[in-house]
Amino acid sequence: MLRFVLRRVALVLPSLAGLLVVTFLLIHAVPSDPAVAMAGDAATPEQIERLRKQYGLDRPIWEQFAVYLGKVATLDLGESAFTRRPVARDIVQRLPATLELTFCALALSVFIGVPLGVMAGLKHNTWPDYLLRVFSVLGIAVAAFWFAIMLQLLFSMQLGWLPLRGELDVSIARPTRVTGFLLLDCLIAGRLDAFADAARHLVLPAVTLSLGGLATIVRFTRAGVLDTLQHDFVFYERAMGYRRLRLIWIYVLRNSVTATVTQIGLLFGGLIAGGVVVEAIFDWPGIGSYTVQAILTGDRQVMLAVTLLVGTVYAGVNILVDVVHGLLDPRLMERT
Amino acid sequence: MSRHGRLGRRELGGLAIGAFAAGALRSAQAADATTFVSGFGLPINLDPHQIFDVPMQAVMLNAYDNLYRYQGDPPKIVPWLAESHTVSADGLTWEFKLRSGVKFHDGSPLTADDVVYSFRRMLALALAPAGAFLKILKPEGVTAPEPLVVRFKLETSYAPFFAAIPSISIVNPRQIKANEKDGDWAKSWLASNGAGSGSYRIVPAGYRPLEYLDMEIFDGHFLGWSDNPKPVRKIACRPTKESSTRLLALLDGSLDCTDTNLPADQVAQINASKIAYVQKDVVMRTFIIRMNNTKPPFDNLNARRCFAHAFNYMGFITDILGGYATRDPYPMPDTLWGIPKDAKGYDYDLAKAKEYMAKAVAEGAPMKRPFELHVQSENEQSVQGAQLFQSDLAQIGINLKVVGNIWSNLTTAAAKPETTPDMWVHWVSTYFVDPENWVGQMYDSQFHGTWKASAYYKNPEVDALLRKARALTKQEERAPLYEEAIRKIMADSPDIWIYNSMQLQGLNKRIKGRRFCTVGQGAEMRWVTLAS
Amino acid sequence: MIPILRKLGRDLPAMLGLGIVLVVLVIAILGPLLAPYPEDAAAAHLLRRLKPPSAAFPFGTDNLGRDIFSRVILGARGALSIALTVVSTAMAIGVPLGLIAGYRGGWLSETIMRVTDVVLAIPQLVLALALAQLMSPSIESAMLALSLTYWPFFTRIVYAETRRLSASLFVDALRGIGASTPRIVFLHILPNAISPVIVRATIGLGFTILVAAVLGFLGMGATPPAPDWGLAIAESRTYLPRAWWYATFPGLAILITVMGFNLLGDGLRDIVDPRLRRSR
Amino acid sequence: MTPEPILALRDVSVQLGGRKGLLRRTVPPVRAVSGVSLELQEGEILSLVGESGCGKTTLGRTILGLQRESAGEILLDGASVGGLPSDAARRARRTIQYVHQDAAAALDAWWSIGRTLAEGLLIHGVRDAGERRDRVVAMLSAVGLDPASARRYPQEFSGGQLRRVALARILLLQPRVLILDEPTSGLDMSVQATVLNLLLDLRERFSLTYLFISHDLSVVERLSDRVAIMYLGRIVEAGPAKELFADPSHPYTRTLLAAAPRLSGRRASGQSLVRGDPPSHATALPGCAFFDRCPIGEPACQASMPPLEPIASAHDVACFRAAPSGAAASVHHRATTARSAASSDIVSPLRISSAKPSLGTITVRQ
Amino acid sequence: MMPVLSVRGLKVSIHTDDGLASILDDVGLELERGRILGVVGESGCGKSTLIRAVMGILPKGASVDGGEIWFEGENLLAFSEAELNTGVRSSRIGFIPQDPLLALNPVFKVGTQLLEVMRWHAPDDGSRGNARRARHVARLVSLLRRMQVPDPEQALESYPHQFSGGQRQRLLIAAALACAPGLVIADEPTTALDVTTQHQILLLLRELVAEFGISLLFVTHDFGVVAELCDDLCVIYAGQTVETGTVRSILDAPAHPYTRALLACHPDRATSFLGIPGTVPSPFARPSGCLFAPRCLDVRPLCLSARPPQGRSSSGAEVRCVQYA
Repeated sequence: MLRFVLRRVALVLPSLAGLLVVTFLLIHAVPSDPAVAMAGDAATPEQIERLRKQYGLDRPIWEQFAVYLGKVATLDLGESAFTRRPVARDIVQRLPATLELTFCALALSVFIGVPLGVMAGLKHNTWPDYLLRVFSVLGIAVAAFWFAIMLQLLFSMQLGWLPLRGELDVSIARPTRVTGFLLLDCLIAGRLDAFADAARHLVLPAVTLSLGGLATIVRFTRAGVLDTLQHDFVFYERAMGYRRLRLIWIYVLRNSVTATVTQIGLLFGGLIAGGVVVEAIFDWPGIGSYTVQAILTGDRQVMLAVTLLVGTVYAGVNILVDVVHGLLDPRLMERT
Repeated sequence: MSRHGRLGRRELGGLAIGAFAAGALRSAQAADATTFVSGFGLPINLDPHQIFDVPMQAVMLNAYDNLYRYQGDPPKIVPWLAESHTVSADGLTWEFKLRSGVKFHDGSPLTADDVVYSFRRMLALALAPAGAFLKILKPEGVTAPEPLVVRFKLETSYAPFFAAIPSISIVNPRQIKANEKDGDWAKSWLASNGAGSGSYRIVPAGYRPLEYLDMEIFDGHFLGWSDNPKPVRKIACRPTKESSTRLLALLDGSLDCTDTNLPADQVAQINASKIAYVQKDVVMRTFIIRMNNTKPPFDNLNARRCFAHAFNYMGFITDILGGYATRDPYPMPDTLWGIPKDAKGYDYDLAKAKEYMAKAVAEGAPMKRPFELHVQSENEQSVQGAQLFQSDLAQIGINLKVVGNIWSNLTTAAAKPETTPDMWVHWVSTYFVDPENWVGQMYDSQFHGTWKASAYYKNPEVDALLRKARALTKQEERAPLYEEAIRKIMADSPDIWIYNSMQLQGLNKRIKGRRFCTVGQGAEMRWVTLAS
Repeated sequence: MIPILRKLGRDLPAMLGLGIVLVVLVIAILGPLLAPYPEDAAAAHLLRRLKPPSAAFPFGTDNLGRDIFSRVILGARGALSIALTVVSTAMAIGVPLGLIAGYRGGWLSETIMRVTDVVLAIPQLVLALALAQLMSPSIESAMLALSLTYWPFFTRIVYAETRRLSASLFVDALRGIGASTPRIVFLHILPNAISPVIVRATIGLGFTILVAAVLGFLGMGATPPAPDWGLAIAESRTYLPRAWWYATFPGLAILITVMGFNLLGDGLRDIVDPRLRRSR
Repeated sequence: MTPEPILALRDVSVQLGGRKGLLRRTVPPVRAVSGVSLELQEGEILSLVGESGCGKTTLGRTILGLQRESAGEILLDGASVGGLPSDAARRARRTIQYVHQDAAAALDAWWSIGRTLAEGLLIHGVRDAGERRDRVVAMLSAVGLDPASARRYPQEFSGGQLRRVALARILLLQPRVLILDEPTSGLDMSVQATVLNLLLDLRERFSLTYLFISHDLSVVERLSDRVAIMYLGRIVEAGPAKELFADPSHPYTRTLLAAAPRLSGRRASGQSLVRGDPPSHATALPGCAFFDRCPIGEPACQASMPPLEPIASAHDVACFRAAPSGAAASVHHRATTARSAASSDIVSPLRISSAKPSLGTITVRQ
Repeated sequence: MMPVLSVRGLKVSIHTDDGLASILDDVGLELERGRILGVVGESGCGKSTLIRAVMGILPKGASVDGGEIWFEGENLLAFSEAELNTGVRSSRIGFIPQDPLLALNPVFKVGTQLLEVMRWHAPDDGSRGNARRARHVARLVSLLRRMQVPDPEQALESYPHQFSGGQRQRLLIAAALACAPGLVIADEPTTALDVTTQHQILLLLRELVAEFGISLLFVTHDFGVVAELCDDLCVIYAGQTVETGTVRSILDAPAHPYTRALLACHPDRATSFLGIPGTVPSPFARPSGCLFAPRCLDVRPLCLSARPPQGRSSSGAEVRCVQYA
């Protein structure tokens, strides 16, 4: 097991290095001059030139890359040219919010999607299957921003059940930061009022974000169940008189979710990057708006750091997916 | 969803279950009478010596103080930390007499040394706010001859110096020095902290860049609070990122004010609500379509005039902006001094445009080539204006392509005439209230290379007039020079000047005592009271 | 081919999807003929801004007084051409790489698959936005960005299929009778591997339309006055919720089209999925 | 003096798999085939018999050239064709062809049968499309299929028909040696019979030499001229079919014969001659690989690998305990008994090994 | 004595995309207590449908159109799915599947799977909870030991893929016997095995029938296996029983032309490899007369017009052929 994980980590490192090179080149090919943006609206050409020197922007790109690599090696992601804060600190501050949202959205997709997928698989090519498929595809097809606004109108404006935006009401004091995950911090601080409020703030964005994943999970679980049902062992287990519910939800399901788990891994990467729209609409203080801001201002350090971060999370989640695969199916672990 | 734009919750009031659920679940959204939830955008960081833009004003005016400050509408420059000032006859030596008894947030007194330190820090960082000072002021030119007197020795006479004085915030050197690293003037630290003396103090734990910022009242502010017995005690800045969310939050009561870029189309909706209304204020912020005068056919006067006549000014202002802007045919706000009121601007007249086009073509101008008009794609208004222009130009046979772009790319591109687009759209806001902010920096060829001068207009006569006006200190002497320069500029039609903005801001009706000034756009909170 | 169509015929959602796709295709091809106001692709009519749906304007008008119905119809062509361009470009890059990596093995395969991993790890949005900046935001840069981020999916599929197929008996038999590598790869493995590719491509068409809309929403996709669905929704945000029709109809157009491609892809997948082939 | 064999293998070994790595479990390569020598005379049917995993298919693929041998020599018509990478090996050995066990899986489901058959001709240089068509039609008739079936696709054929298609495809290439890998496995008895019949018929008509890989002893017995028994990558006994079935010398051969179900056979009862599971390379021990299942094994068998040596003319056995034909009457007797009737009288391996007869034979062999 | 299992005139058809297929047309067999009945037929003759019908697990779209299945005096066709699942499967009818590799759930431990069966179907002895489970484990261990599975305790903790084919089949036999059923149905349990392993399994089954007092329904396509193992024999062709009797009598003197033709194809008997001409009739269009008539070497005009009656051969086997009417 340990060997398995170590091997995967070792395989990931060159990929991340490659990712860094690609992103570095890409970002540096962008014509936007960070010095111009950094100097601000009222700056003079002399001021801009000075900044360019100060930040080594006038130096050859490989020199800039070498300097950057040296820093990354010591986990120093540099300082944002704009916020003047260490990028690592900004990310540490914001990532938990995004992760919290992503986890909740994924959990929603999984807890709803897997049972629906199983049901669709069992009812293959009947009306319930058709309806489930159409509805799950609706989830993918509906534009998230449109759906988000509809949710806001219904649940915040008309019914007034859920807050419109943000992660905590202004009237509620933030709990002391321990983990950075607001819900956890509320619990650690024993602040149930804040926890309830934070949870309510989480509902609409999480529901919106879960939509796209839901369809994918339904789709792959359904295919997995259909596949598993073809296997001889299902007939055998029926012939041996397994209880139907246990047969489906334990014995069939565990064989069926391998592809779903892979998809969850892929979704996770996509959700982190794709949460931008949802974060914008719900004013969620996560990594998404930070990224967009960085791109709009040409904040290279932040763009690099975010790419590296998303790449790392993506790779990490994929390792996790492999581990889960191994736990689900003992045969896989032995092949390593 | 209500089709009438009125999101009256009462429409659903009949639904007992809904009402019950709403009652049961709705949190204490009923806004607290001493907390103001602000929708002003946040600056990219909190250091007033690094950032100088509109969102920074909302932080600066509340958390810091300046020697002088713009107040009122139209704006007047009034004493603030300084009681008064004197200027030498040659316009080179300025002395400011400070108030006594001013305290920083940490309780230490504010003295002339602190002012000197603040100016020197600003000059050393040499970032945006320093733009107006770098050429005329050396660090050693700022001194404190007496504990409450600050003296500036300028290198050259520069009239806008005084107009720019309110843009510099006075910071607390003791706090700064305590957080300095490697002689960085604590610019990392101040980027997410406050070190001022303003009416409100920044709560560092309540700050996440670009997301939220909490400020709490500073009871020891030098002006005292006798003029506002029931002030806002906490300013919670919660900027919105989406225009629809902004609108909903305002109508929902969870936002007390929006930022000042409310689209005209949302005005009716807000005004129809019970809880909020739209405040209209005339500001000095001109909307311009730039032309790159170095690129043919824009090097041709008739071509430029053709374009100037092809924009449907009133259609844009009346129909698209709902009338919430005033036609401004001049290259700067028509409310500012120095405007030649007799000069006639360009009007929408496709026939004339065609005439000029024919002339330009006769002179060999390549009018048939496709043109690019760059807009900031995230800005709805500029996109709409561009599309309107596109539609009209198509009628006279000009092929215009609207290209979405972003600010940082555009300003980078504008640094060289070759990379500057054919045309692009932007506003010029009030950085300081002086013609220098507009025509001075836009049409004096010495500024070529900055985005403000991106028309690359060059007229030696105009250059001479503008330079002369810059060096004089008296407004009466300067005004005729600017009027003369503007007449010449307008005759050359280097750009298409469209309107001076009317600022639209959605406000909760509980807000009382708001004082508006074009500088800061009404973000200064110290007189605001929240009615219950 | 015939049995595939017959099986598809019994799958109602897939038929619904096929129907939608065909209708959208027809609309895309005949667009200007079907739209009541074809000139509204670019015109501006300030006097009829933001009119609600009526007989004259079934979907209402937008912020420049243009007929939304016409623009929705005219937008189909753009949406489809983006989707087709992106997916075919991604296929053109991804499929050959997958074939090479899957059939050859060794360092070349390793390199290709590692590069694929790297590209998969680049946040799509970051790449799209960076390219949008690099080339100025336009439909072309959006398409390039999407193509560049989408090809690894094809590489992975083709790689897995090729690995599976090159270990299969029929390829072994071909080697046995002395077939050359290009013959095996292009005449035998490629057709056999193409089914999942087509499925992925079909779903990808829908996906691309959606992502292009998101890019439009972020101002990085189509540029005005293109009658682009995503752009229309982005423009409409300012007018929500009052001008509900402004976002709703382009939104429905996206929804239905994406749904059509997805349903069709799902149906095709059911039929060609080798894991499901055993059924019946 | 026997004529020059059409195909000869000399001490051929094949290694499969194996990998190393810092973070990967190191897996040593598996010797799927070790030191196999075989000769195939023109026109004969040589059967290769063994249980799953014994290396018979690997050996077939190695002869064909799809798998590279790690040691040894392969001679085709007396000329060495070994040591080549697979493409070159296939060119050198194009007169050897291989018919897969699973005929359906060996055909590209996307290609019609006619195209698939013609493809082989195209690869082998028949440029004229008309000629290809004619030869395909002729060959389809030759294997007993309707020439119209050229337009049909593999999934439209039954298992028996697919075997015919597979044969037609290979025969079009005018091979001289056919390696038939379990050509009747998975077929019903009635179909199996017709396929075997066809194979014999085609051998006559096309002057073919067969290497017949199978585990079905009843088929092998009826079809083969010579038989080689494989166990864990080695040939443990080889000889003329009649002699080998009548007089099996290796204990494994006897085990196989005893285990095969027979129509005539009364059911076995009580203890079996057959012990243990078929072996895998992972559990291989030094010495005789069959030792752990051998009814007559003795400690010396564990010390070294018994070599394959003749016990009669053209009959080789790799066993220390197998006496030359006639010299070990008791063993011979038991074997025949085992074959023909219940094996109750040889079921006690303990008794046999405790008797420890003929240590002398071992010395002789050394 | 009443037979343990008695199938009479069983008809099963299935709705497919291509129409209605008649899988079982008229199948009848009787399995006496303590005996082994071999059911022999070529692929597609309906062997597995017969098993599925007895177990009550027909594939989607299939239905029993006629006939009876009597098991220990009860008509199984009258049982609901729930009754079959709780009261018959495993507890009264054990099942040994064809391919031991595919029949075990690959991702669960063997012990988990076997205990799952016992949890619901093992005879109730009053113990509950952990005690019951421990008793089940103990029974499994002793069963596995009997099946000659080395280290039974460890085996329960292992996954299916960690066993060889023969060992897996032993596990499945143990599972079939775990809940002490009276009838065990084996579906070609040795087809996927090597010949030496097959031999061992056949011996084992033979012993178990006597030892556990079970009756065994053994489905196969291999006459050799039948000859080695079974007492009685039932030959099926195209969904019909064509000949039933004792193994000895049928092998010594096959009566039905199909049985004769089939045996003539067996290498042990074949004089030449001729096979049986023609193919099995399609289940969508069965001929009106004798189903074997189109392939029969001894066909008479009567055979083509009407279904042949049941007759009895000289050796005592029941034969569906006009020759014996």
